[in-house]
Amino acid sequence: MSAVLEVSGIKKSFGGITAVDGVSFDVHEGEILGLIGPNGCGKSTLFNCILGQLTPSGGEVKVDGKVVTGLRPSELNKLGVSRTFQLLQVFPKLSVRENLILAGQEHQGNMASRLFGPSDAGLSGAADQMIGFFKLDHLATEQAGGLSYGQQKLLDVAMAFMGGPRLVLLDEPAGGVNLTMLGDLKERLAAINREKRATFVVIEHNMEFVMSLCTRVMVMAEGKVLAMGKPNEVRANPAVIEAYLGH
Amino acid sequence: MSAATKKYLRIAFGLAVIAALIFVPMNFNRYGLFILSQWAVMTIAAMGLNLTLGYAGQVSLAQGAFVGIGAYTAAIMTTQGLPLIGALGVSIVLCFAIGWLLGYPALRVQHHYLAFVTLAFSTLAFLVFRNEDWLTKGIYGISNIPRPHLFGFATNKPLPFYYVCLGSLGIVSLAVWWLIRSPWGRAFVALRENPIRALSLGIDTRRYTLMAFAIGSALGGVAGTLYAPLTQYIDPVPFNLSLSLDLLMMVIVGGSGFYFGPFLGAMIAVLLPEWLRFTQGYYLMLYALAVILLLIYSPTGILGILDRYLTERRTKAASALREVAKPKLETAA
Amino acid sequence: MKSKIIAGLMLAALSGGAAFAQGAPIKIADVAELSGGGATVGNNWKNGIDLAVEEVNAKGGVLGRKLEVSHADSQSNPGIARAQVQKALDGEPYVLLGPGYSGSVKVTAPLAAEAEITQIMGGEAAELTQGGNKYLFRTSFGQQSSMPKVAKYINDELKAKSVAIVWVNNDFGKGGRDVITKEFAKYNIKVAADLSTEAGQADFAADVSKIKAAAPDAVFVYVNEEESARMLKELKRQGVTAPLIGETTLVGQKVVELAGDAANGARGHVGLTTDAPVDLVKAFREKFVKKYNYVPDHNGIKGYLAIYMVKAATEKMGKVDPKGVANALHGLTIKAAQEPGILMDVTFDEKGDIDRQGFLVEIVDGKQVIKQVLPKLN
Amino acid sequence: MSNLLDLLVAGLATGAIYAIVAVGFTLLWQTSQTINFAQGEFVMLPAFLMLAAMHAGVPFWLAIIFGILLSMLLLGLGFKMLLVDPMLRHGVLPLAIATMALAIGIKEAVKQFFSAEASPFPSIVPAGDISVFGRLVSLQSLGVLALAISAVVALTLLLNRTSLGHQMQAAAQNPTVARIIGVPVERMILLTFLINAFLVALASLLITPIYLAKFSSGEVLGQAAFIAAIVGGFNQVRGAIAGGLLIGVVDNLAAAYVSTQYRAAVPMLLLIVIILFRPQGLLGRPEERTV
Repeated sequence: MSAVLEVSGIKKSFGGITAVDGVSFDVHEGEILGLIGPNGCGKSTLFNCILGQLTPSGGEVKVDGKVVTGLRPSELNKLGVSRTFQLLQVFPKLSVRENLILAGQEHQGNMASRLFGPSDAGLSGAADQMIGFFKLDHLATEQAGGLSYGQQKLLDVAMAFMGGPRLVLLDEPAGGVNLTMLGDLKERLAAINREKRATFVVIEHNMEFVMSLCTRVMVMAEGKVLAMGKPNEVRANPAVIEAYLGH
Repeated sequence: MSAATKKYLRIAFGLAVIAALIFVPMNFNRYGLFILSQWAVMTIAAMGLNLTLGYAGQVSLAQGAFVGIGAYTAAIMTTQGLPLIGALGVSIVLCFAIGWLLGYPALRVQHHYLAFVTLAFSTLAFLVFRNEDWLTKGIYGISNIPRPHLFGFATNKPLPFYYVCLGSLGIVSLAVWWLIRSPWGRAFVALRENPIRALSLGIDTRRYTLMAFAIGSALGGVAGTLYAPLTQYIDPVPFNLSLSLDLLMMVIVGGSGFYFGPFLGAMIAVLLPEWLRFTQGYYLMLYALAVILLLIYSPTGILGILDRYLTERRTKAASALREVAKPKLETAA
Repeated sequence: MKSKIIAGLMLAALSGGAAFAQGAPIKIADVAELSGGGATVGNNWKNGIDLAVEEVNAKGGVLGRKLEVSHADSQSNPGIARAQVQKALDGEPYVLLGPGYSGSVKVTAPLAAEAEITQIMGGEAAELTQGGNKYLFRTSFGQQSSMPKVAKYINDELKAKSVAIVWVNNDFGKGGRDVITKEFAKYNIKVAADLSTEAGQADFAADVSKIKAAAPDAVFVYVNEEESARMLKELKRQGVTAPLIGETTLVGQKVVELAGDAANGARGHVGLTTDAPVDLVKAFREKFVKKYNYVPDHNGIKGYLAIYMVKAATEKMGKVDPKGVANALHGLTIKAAQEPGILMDVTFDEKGDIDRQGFLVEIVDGKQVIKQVLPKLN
Repeated sequence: MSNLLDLLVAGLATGAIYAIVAVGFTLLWQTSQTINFAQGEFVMLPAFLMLAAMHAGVPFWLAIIFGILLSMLLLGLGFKMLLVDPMLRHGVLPLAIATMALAIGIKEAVKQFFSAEASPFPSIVPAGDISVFGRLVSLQSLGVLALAISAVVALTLLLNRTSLGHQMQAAAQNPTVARIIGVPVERMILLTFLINAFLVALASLLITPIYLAKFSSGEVLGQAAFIAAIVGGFNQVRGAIAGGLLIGVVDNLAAAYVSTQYRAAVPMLLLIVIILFRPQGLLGRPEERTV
């Protein structure tokens, strides 16, 4: 198994505060890596450094063996790295289908074909498939802003998959989602992982969700990696229990 | 009423408006035709700004300067005997290029600084129009600007030239309609609503921002190219900062980010003062008051009122749908 | 929504065009700069017109018919001026008055000529009457007739060899500056400094320091009244002693009021001024001040005269014939003895230019003193 | 060299006028994200209120008090309650456009109900010049400069040294938190509007003898003050003063050493350069970027 994502020695400090302090890890193809840790341990900052939203103060990020540190988020996305955000980030005034087309359109053709070509960039079919996959039929033409929170969350996650990414970083996909919807979401993510061999990194507080979905779990505390391993191993790790699960 | 009937009604209404714009003015006097032509020209400029501001979310205070660049290009070239259509091409290229270059410094910093850069540009453009006598004839202005011959027809009479303006408005409307429903238009909306999310979806926000601004500016140039032969005389004064602010007002008052916003906004800005002229010295005061009251009532402009109403209905419909959708998802899970 | 607007426009269109019935008032249309940068010019012009119309009507009107004048605002914008003149012409007025800005005159004059309606305007740019337009008339000297007088005075009386020119960068200021620069060239007078200023400028320190550095024999100041006053103050503050020459806008009563002592010594050519030592002008000024509570500038007189030009031309024709007004005015001499409203004897030539007495004045102790009377040419 | 000193002194005098108008700009921006395009007209209007009172036979000193109070009522309380409050939560732009319309309305009203003529206005500072470093400077200009500086000193003291000032700052910087810790945010915002109205009335009193009472005199002032505020930093009172003085001086130097025709261009180029290299303005704080 080759590493899709290699992170080595990423550091990020804001003023005098070091939020991420030399984090290194690999993610292999088809893996679902869970990333857990107490609030403020640097998980989201780490994500933002990997994805080019923030410039790391040190260290290196490789995707498929290619150094991508310092690339802009849009460039990374073109390389097949996709993400969701902690807070809901759909486009409320666009319809569900439009949201999905938007999420995929930059992966089709070039600037000229996106202007002079068809309005849906040839993605209507793919969008409808995605809508079906996430069970959002009936809502395809609704404005995203009018959907319930859970439905918007599904859409948000669905958007991350429109460009056919190799690697998806999900920042608290389960946050604020009710129980029924949660099961649905987990099942969908597992299905994509199976069917498309997509690789995930998931930040999540819902332990149940992480333990049942992820193949490997990394625990962060105070900007450093505390533990890494199979869900069961991590669950049994005394340091983790002390720092995190113990609370 | 079913969705299909509604759609046909809407098309029928649109056709009626277009037919009215074509046929009703045939009986207008020259004044009425001039005002309507002015409305068409200002609508084009406002559509450009609506693209920049309403769709892509960039505040430009230089749209009036781009109208000026277009007008001067047309005036200078056509008084030298060159065809207006050539001037149109030059205006578009020139305004597009200047818009692109102006956008660069603004991208380095937070987005509201584009407003400041364009404010400065607006003043600079005015000074160039006024001071570079050799090119623009300075404060004296350029007179005797000819109206074009199109397909062998002279358009120097008010009615034919109104059709030139209306036709241009039609073409621009179609082009803008195409643009905003293309993936570009979607990308513009995305970078207005949430640039960070847009970036994470692979949308090159810098390039799209520059494009939106450059295309919007180019439409300002198109409007200017028509403005020069419409008034047949131009001097620098009409293209100062206040035109840019007027255009901004048109976009906001009509409804920023709505396709039909500029049409209504230009109508308010061009026609409302004319209707109020019967009040003599009070007409501009009343106009200002009307704009203020409208904005207090609906800060999102005229179309914002409509949108609010539609959103309310849609939310109701959507929550009804959710009720239907819920059991399905639950059974699926 | 749109159809309503169109209906509204149609109504507006239909309500135009009333005929010239006998005994009905004579309709005169005025388009002027009532708002925007030229508002002071336009409102003076409008007030002058209203005063004259009131007087004429109080005395029974013209040929037994009252005058009725409508005012439209051009917002000091040529495009809007064009629309308003178009609207006025669509209403078939007897005569068109205004606009005052030369640019707005340029854009509207062809329309009036095409409709064969006489246009009496306030513009002073030299070129306006040089295009062969038979329907366009001035109410004051064009710059082509006033500037040579100033240049001659500077050469003959002041014997200046170098002059600094300060002008306001609009069509009025630039026009005057261009004509006088040509005149100076004829006399071999050197332009030591050529300074453009902005309308509404408050700080003239830089301009005056440049004048000081150029050390000219005289300074020609061609800016509006308020800026003239500020300029004079700054010239005094920086101790410039060269003689200051200008036009009505430098030596008017308003400037004296605003500049105080600093105005003393300023000289200028004055075509129309409320300070002229002519009894009729003094009477006019009193009437104007009584009605409007301020002293008018020359634009107020111009508007007033425009109405009396219409009256004289109509009485000469003996009938109210819109197409005949221009013909009647060409070559017409109106004598103040017969038509007191014209204030001073005046003659119109074939181009629509004006010939009238002028004055060279100097401010002494806050009062205009006539130094020289420049007689009417013929 | 003596020439340069003349220009600097004159430029500072004009700059002080821009500065005092710009201070209000920054105040309103800080507390309520209001870009007031009618700020120039706000300075033009109080002089007319005072003139109107004087025409009614009121003595000058009483007319001043009347003008200031009425300004605070109209341009402070009225402006905030009628225009700003209903529109504020809909973002910066609609409100900015509404203030543009307000500017047109005020100008037209003054023209219609008063006059299109410039009226002279009595000066509370005696007319005349005094010698500063051997140059003559008008007392009026010095009065404006003194007011500008004392306004800033007073404001800075108010903001930094009094509990009222601390509450105002809290309300401006983080209204939500301020509300939680018990700051009457609404009242603090109203206070800044009243302070702005007081300042423009004061400015009107000092500036009008120089600019004359004229319906259009706010146009030049408003634009210059807006640019001064940007150059100095929109979020700092000190910055507005620095920006105003700088624009005044640069304008004069440009007219003297670059070109009188392009004098207005130089402050604009300065503006672009500042945006490129110091977008928060000369003395401004960088605004936090939210990711």
